[in-house]
Amino acid sequence: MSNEFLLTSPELPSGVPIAHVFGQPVLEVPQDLFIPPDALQVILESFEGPLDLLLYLIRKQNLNVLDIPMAPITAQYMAYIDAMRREQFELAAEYLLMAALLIEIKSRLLLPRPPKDEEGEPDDPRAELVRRLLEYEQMKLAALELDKMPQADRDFAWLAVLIEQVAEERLPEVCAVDLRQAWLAILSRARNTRHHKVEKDELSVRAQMTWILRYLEGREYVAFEELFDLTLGVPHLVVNFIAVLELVKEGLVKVSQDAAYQPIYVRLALV
Amino acid sequence: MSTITDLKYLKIVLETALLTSAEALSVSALKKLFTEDVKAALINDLLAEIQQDWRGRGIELVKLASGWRFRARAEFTPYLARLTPEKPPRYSRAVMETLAIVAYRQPVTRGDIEAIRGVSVSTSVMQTLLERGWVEVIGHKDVPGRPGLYATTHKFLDDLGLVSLRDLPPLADLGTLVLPEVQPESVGETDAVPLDDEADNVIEQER
Amino acid sequence: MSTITDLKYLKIVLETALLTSAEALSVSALKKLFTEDVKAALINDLLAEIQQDWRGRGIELVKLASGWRFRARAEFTPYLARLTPEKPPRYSRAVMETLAIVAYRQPVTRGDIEAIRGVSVSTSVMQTLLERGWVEVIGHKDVPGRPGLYATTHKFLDDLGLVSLRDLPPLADLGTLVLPEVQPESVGETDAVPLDDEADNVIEQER
Repeated sequence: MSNEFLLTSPELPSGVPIAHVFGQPVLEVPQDLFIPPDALQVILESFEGPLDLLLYLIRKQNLNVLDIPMAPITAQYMAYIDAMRREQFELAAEYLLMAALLIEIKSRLLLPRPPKDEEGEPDDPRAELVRRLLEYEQMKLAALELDKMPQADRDFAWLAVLIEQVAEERLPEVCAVDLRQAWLAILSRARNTRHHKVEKDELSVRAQMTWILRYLEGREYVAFEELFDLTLGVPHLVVNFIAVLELVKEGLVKVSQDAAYQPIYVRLALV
Repeated sequence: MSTITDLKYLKIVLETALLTSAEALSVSALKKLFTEDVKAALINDLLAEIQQDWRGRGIELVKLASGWRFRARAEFTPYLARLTPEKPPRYSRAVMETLAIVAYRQPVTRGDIEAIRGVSVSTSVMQTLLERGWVEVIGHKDVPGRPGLYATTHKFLDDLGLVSLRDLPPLADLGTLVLPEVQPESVGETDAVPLDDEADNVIEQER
Repeated sequence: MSTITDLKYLKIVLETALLTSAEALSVSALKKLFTEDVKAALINDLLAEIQQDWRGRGIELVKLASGWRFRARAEFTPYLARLTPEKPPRYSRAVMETLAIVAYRQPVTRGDIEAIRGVSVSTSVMQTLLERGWVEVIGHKDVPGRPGLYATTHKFLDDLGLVSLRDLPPLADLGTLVLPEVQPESVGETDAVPLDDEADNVIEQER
């Protein structure tokens, strides 16, 4: 089972750190507010949303979901939200919405009980929240069960016996989204996923690096200006310039200038 | 050479088709192997025999949602993983919870999923499940905006080795889910959550 | 369960690997199935035995230029042709991952690709992409060994229906979709380079 699932699992064994902050294991989400900012980020990221956070608070204290003590739970929830806002973390709107809902329920509980409905059941303002918490928890557990099931390719292999093609050989077809799927698998295997994040801007730089290398191939020295097509606009010039710098950094091209104000030349580092 | 009336030969043809097929084969697909009319009952008998023949070997013949297919026994995965370390990724909770909701509550709109999870569902999560071929849009809900209705595919069941949605792990009973260890005088209040019946109904509808 | 010293079990592992592999496997590749040192002579003996076992069946174990592979006997291809029209073949995960890295991280050396994938890149994988005309060497890096720099071609863009590399699907928030693979053996050395020993060796040899 993955660490991330363990993070918020109700059966979290004591002694298993939920996070590491400055190298120190954090064994449980602190109840007071002395939460180091870095830990807050980790804590926030480890919850799938306000329902998940609420469930955690309830389960951790072994409270009865059907009879949630609204005052303390609301106070704890608000403490998290306040701390996160104080650290100016981008907080999803859903967290704030939940805060409003909790306060509303709490205040309704303080009011005199409304008259009973037709069936004689008292109208508990918590009922809808309880229903949502339970429904979410049910799906959360179901997701865990699904993840445990053997999956094709991940946990078992299909057969791949060759049939010799009599007709002409068909080449595999690939579409762009297949590349995205391939990248997902690479990410999953890489220990530091952030390292391999590729942004769109970065991609245009990489594409331009390839263009420059192709352009320089077979030419000895190319004037720096020759690499820049002024008609393509400022964004392109910037990307192109960054591409040259990146190529220099990676040792793929050499840039030289004999003296100040002399022409600048670019050539392949390796001819 | 043997003729098709020869049962042993017929069985070899079936086995060969299953060994070489890149997808699960239904009995009606298997019937197409032969120009003669081979009865489904006979094919089923032979499939059972083939399944029996492979007991205790490295591969097994399994029945899936879209038909029969050979696969390597899970026991051998550690060996095979040394040859091909590339595997599909392990999905995050966001992806798996979305998948679970589609699987157990289908057909659902993205709005339904968001209502259950309590957070917005990013496009990339849905895209990942669609691209993996586990989830598909099977229609549109007749409400403003006509949101797509998502359901799981045969491939999802095949890839999890299941014949039908009924084989999914049963949902935790909401009643037992909530009872804290030290329990309760508040049994009367459980009426506030009539959800377990509802969950049963959803599965029933799928049958 | 049997141990690897059990010859019968060893044979089943070999057979299962050959049945599930999408490409021919050389004896040296087959050796990698086992953490123990299994001699090539023994593997060859067992391959001969497996070949013998499959006599008279629908598929046969053959030795091709690149290694051993199971394939359907020619005698049965007329039957197999009657099945649903075959789907276009697919590239192995190794090929797709390599292509994705060249597309998104170009220009890259083979060493770069291996560092990102965390496993070695076999020559046949690069060969497949070069022969397809999707990837080319556009220069060499000025480091010892002068490794080639790979980039994608115009043909790659054309065949995928893209105008420029900027049209590739963005990878921006993929990190939230997957979990790191569980690596039970590597407790306490999480900061180590993501290459396993085997991949290290391959890279070393190539430089």
